[in-house]
Amino acid sequence: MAEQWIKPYGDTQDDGRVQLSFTLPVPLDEVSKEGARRLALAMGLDEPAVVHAEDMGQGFSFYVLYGQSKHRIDLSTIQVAKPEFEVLDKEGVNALIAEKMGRKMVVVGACIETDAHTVGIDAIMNMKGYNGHKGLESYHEVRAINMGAQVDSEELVARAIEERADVILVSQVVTQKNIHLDNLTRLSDILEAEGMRERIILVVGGPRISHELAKELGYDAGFGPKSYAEDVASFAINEWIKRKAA
Amino acid sequence: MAEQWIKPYGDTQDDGRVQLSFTLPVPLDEVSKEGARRLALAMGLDEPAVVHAEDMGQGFSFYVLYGQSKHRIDLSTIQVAKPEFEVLDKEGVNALIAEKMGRKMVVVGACIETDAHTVGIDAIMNMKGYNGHKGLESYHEVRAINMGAQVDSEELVARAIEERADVILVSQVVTQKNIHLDNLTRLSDILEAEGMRERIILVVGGPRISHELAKELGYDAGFGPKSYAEDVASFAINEWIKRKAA
Amino acid sequence: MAHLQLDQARIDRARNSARRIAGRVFDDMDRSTTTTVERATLRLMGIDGVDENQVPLPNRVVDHLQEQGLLNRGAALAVAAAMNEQGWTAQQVAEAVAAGRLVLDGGGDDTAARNTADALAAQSCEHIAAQRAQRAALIGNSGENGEVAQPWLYLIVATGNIYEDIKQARAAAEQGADIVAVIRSTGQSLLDYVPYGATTEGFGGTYATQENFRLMRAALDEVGAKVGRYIRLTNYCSGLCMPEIAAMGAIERLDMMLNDSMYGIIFRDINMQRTFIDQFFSRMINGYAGIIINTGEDNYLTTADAVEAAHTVLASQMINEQFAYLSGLAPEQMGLGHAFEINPELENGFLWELAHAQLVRQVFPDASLKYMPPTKHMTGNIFKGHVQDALFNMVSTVTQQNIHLLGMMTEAIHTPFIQDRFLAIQNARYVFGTMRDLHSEIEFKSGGLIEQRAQAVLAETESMLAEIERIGLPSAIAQGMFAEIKRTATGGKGLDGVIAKAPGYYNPFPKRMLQGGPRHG
Amino acid sequence: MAHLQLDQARIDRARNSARRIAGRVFDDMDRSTTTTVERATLRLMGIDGVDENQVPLPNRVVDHLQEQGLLNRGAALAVAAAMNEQGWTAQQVAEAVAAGRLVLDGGGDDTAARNTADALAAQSCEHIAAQRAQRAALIGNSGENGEVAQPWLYLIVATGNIYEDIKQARAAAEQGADIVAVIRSTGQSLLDYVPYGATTEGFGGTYATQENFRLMRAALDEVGAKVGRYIRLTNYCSGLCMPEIAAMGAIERLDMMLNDSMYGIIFRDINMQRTFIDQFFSRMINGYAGIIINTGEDNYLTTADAVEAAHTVLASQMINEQFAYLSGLAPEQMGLGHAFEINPELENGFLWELAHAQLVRQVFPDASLKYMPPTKHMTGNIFKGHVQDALFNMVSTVTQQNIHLLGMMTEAIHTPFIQDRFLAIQNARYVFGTMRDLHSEIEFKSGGLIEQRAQAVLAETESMLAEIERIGLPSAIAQGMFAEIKRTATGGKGLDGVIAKAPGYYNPFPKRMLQGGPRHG
Ligand code: B12
Ligand code: B12
Ligand SMILES: Cc1ncc(COP(=O)(O)O)c(C=O)c1O
Ligand SMILES: Cc1ncc(COP(=O)(O)O)c(C=O)c1O
Repeated sequence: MAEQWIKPYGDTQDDGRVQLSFTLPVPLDEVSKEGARRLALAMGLDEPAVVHAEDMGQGFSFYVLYGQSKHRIDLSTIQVAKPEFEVLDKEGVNALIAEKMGRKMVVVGACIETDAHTVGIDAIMNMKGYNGHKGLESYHEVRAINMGAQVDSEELVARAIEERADVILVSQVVTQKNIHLDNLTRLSDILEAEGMRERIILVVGGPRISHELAKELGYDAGFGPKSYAEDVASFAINEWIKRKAA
Repeated sequence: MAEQWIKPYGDTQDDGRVQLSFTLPVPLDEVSKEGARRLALAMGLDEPAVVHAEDMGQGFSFYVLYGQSKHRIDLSTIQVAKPEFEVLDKEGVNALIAEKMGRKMVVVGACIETDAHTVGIDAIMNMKGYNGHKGLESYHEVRAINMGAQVDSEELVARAIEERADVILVSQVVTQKNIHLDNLTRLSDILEAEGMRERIILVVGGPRISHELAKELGYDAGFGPKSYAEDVASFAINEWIKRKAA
Repeated sequence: MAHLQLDQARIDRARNSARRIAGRVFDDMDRSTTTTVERATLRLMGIDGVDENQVPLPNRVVDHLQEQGLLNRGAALAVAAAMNEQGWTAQQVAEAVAAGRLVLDGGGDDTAARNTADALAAQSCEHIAAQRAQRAALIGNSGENGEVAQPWLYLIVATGNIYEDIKQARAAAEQGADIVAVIRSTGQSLLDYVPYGATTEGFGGTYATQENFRLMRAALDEVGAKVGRYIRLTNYCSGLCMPEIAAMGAIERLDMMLNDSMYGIIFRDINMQRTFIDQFFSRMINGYAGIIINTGEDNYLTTADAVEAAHTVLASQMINEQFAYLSGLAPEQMGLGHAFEINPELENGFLWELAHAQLVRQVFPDASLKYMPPTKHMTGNIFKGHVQDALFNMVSTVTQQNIHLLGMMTEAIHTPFIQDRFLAIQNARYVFGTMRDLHSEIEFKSGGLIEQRAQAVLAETESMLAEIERIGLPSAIAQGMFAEIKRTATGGKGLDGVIAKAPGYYNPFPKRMLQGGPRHG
Repeated sequence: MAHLQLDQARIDRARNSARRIAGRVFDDMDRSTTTTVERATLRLMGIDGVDENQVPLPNRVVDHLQEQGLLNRGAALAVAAAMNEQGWTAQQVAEAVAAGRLVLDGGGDDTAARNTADALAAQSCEHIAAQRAQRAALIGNSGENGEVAQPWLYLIVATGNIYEDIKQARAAAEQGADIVAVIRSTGQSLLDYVPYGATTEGFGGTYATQENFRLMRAALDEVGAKVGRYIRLTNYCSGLCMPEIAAMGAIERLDMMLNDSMYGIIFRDINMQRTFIDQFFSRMINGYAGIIINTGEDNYLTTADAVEAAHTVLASQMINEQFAYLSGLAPEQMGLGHAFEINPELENGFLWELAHAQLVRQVFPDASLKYMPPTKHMTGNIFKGHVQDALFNMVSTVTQQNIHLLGMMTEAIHTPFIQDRFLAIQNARYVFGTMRDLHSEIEFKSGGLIEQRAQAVLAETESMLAEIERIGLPSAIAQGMFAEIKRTATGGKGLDGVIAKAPGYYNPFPKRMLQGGPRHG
């Protein structure tokens, strides 16, 4: 592919302009201000300007800077990991499940461990859905079981076994101190230990989740913001068909 | 001096958190979003997250990111150039001029070349002053001549000669495309050509002016935001005394 | 002042329904106690500390009593009896039980045990009253008075580490915060014990422990003295240990507590009976300690739509108000919660926010209303978010709210960084200052859209409360009438901690703390 | 609608003073012409292009006539006479003069020359009228009508490079801009000629050239068709070449022009007589071309204090209004300027902004008010700045302004980056949408602080105008009554371009462009 180098844009092609703000854990003075400027230099910003500097009390100070990024990126070299499937609408998904599986697809979902943010998983699973996109409960050919908030991984796996689930959907919203990584790893370890991992389609979603991250964690797919039921359902049936064929 | 390494601070010492925003000159898609993230990586930010990405139309897209700066700065190594003098109040300045010069100090000021932003130079020179700090016109021992906006460098120098000025004050506010650097260089070249440079105390001020920059340009001092008449007057008489002694 | 024409008779009818709804729940629940009520009782009687497995001694004793089948007469009696018998302090009794050196059998002279329990309770109440008096003194000294610029600026810290929290809280106070809330670690609400000691490892918040309370209280007193204001400290009196946290907060002079009669049921799937019993006892402690409670109606709007569900907020506030009266709280201690959560894309959304906030203000003229910032519709666009917060600030000052939780432009991203808080305070101070007297300078058009909206919400509230009165609060919750979440009377966590009281059950605190008995609203 | 009680008699008295002030200046100035008025006349007659030194041919011809002592009879006559004599076009005459091949001597038949000039003027006016009609047609097609959501969003581009400007202007239009203004390069206002061709090297703005106008017009027409709106184009009809820019703008279908009767005098130290003559002629062209002028009172508040000097804004608007009537403008073409420039730290500053904006709205109910964002009190704190802009947006919608110049959070830092503009539009759209009907839903307390403030400003305006009427406008300016800047009648740049008209002076445009003669306000 042809190279496609780009830089940030302020008001002229390749001027590289970026805006930056941060706090330094020192009171404001000329030295700390210069320190802020040097940090920007270290980040590879040319002609960085501290356009605002303010003391915050208790030994902290706040800075706003603008500078010109030296860095540029060749977009043509970027490959974004994406789950490969065609997004069908609800009817399309139902038809495909009926055709290929000949039975309902069983989907068990939950917010696991300490996470209690159910709005995201509800958006995917509950009848009502989100932003006008109906949830999985409204799909004829899906049996959707939403276990809700703060479900222990063990409990989720037990339920998946009990229901003979095809798909597990996990939601993780709290990411502070990377707690979601611990939680997600824990779940996949348990599945592994139960010998379930191969049999299940394992999907995670949440505002800070990307497909790439999900793959790294050993999940089959990851869905970020603005995902809807049809996205995950299309992925799931697609993956089911692929595995069946393999 | 003891080393004093610091990093930006979000909510924990040395977490390095910084906020970043910029535009890329490409439409929004998964690749451009990843491009934005890689730019942050290139700047030395760990775990950069694109927390907002929005298409702006016409082939541009906007990004907000947070990341953790790898870079740190040792504040103890930073020396900030500062004009060395004690800031006196108006009475102190008047007394010192009377004592040491035995005549009024003559100060000619202007916004030079295309720059018409007089509020800054007026703040320093006009009777009324700024933020409760009276201007040079109100100093008994100063003859202050404010030539106003868009004054050609030649005109300013001619006037300085005519008035036998001790000090020239220049204000530069417009900095787009670094036009202030051109203007300031032009003025000092003319002074040089007239053989005036040694005889005059040459001072520049403006919102993007630092003492460091002024020195680089061959000026005697530079004053940034929140400067007042007493700062520049104290510097000027101090410098006058120093030169006299030399 | 800006004022809406509202039908007072309608307000009265709604309030009467709420009174009967709360009264009925109270009567039903008065027959049981809970493990955490008993642990709170023991804490107030002076039992603290953990065993070698970090299990708190109040848990060890209460578990022991449960095993012995004695908890239904109240933990206070059994412990007091052992004290009398052994000549020990309550703490010594607890340590002996934990060490397996002592088995409590409920034996001994009941009257003597009661007296001992009463004496400890009196001592405990004295301490709490002294803390309350000190708060009043500190507020008095700081020169704060009725004329202090309202609304109070309420900020959260949530680093997970109490020492970082302290740093940030101090900075926030210097920057202008009036109230600092330490957010709890994700998941603490479902722990059936209270962690112990200073903690540095929370997720999305810092554990609520008595030591953490103490450390933060001291830090805020110190910075408060420096800035010449009394800085109020807030924590979460919520979850499976609500009464214990109330006890700890009363002892350590917290000033505000998140404390809702239904939040745990709806948002944490805690059993209904457990919650109602716990909230009554915890709220009583808060009332006695002079603590302002903050109710959680704002949360409804994070799952339900803020326009469609506006009346559920008001209905819930009325129920919370009546539960508060039952626990002895004065109106000024009622930080009834609501929020600015309408979709920013909705045309005229700002008008509806004004209508809702003003309605609540007029229905509860003496309450210390707690107004929550936009959260659900905040996005990663921090610039737009900062403007959403500015409009929220504006509604708050125009409708004269009391407790103003500062919105963070990074709401959709992370728990606040120090600069987020700094900028949020600047935002609010700017808006409050530049609009200082706006509230008394503008009027809502009589019969206009704003007034009509407020009247409509009030009417819906009245019918909702009438319906709840008809079916009872548990059924209403079971039907998902709040936050679109359904919970049943026997579902949820913590039902195993609900214990029917036996004849002779004794707890020395209610009669002291409720002095004049439950108030009536 | 929100409404203030104002004394109409006071408004009438102030307006009458302003009428007499403007009339007197007009009568005094009608005796002279200026070099740029004559160059504009030649441009309208079809002369364009530059010589080998990049000097525009209109300048070459006018300089030549000045040398020949012929300019005082008007450039049109001399050129038309030469056309008649040589059988050339105006352009051919100009080229010959520039090449030194032709000396204009003013000889020939005056009546024939007048007829030729009249014919060219008629043709020129036809072209301008056709442009005006096309604007109307394009607006009609776009479906825009009286009900379009006001205020119009006005954005600036200022890259210095017309091609970058076009990129940014297109993006801005897609994002929702209704008006795009191309800021001029720093210093162009003091050039005594208009640069030529497409330019890519400006500082803080892009040169105003006819080619740049044309390029931008075409780009905006194209993107306008795409987004289904007519995008208005604005430039600066200001400085030493005001009339020529008006001519170029009329020819290229600009829609708005910054055009003030005193701005150049005060802020660019341009001679007073020069400015008054130029502004009359340029404004006449704008009037005829259906262009909305924007006056510059907002600038006063960048040097003077916005509270203390509020009445100087209103007084100046009244004078600008009367000058506009004298040049034949309709009220809808009067974009009278004012600004949101009160110090954000001032307690109740927002109330005074509301009072000022509403006062102006009521005094000029039919004008297309131009409301300018905070600039002076913007700082490098972009976050706080974004909130300042939000409150400005709010005052604009509540007081129903017409032309809304978007505030940029980076105002104190740089001319706008593309993202600054994007975020500014988001800010305004959010505020305008969420407060859609707020203007008709709130009322200002009768006799309250806001109303009192408006009344006080009106009273001060009346006395200021009475005083100016007494001493005359030139003396008022000499005393620094506007923006605290003093200018004398014979000081400033460009006085050498003022030429007393000789008997027989002729200009073919006023009688065509002023059709019904000067209007009366
Ligand atoms: C609503 C809310 C709550 C509600 C939750 C109610 C409920 N029943 O869910 C309440 C008030 C209870 C709450 C509490 C807390 N919250 Co909260 N909360 C939010 C808030 C405001 C909105 C989240 C939301 O509902 N978004 C809307 C949904 C639809 O979006 P979504 O989750 O991204 O889902 C979409 C996609 O991500 C995807 N998706 C999500 N999951 C899945 C799963 C699958 C399988 C798929 C395919 C797709 C998918 O599809 C969805 C639709 O497109 C956010 C801030 C914000 N504006 O984002 C904070 C926020 C998430 N909360 C936060 C925190 C810290 C907490 C607390 C821990 C605070 C405390 N200590 O008390 C508590 C405890 C909760 C707990 N134990 O987890 C932080 C998290 C910080 C971080 N990054 O770690 C946030 C960001 C706020 C903040 N800035 O501090 N919260
Ligand atoms: C007021 C103003 C104007 C007024 C100026 C009126 C006047 N008589 O000065 C008007 C409306 C005329 C104007 C016009 C333009 N402006 Co202007 N203007 C501003 C504004 C809003 C405020 C500047 C100001 O007065 N600050 C207050 C003074 C007191 O601060 P100060 O200058 O920094 O001065 C202090 C210190 O710096 C120092 N100091 C300054 N000078 C000196 C000198 C000495 C010797 C010393 C010791 C100290 C000193 O002491 C002062 C007091 O502490 C700024 C935006 C902003 N908020 O900053 C834009 C701004 C400066 N303008 C800008 C531009 C581009 C223009 C125009 C070129 C736009 C155009 N193309 O039309 C025009 C043309 C002007 C020209 N030819 O120069 C840009 C500059 C961008 C850049 N960095 O290059 C800004 C930043 C706005 C923007 N974001 O686009 N402007
Ligand atoms: C009443 C109440 N309790 C508690 C919380 C906090 O949640 P958690 O249950 O995780 O402590 C909230 C949150 O807003 C609340 O409103
Ligand atoms: C009427 C008017 N003309 C012109 C300008 C722009 O300045 P300049 O004179 O540099 O073109 C302004 C600035 O706001 C203005 O208000």
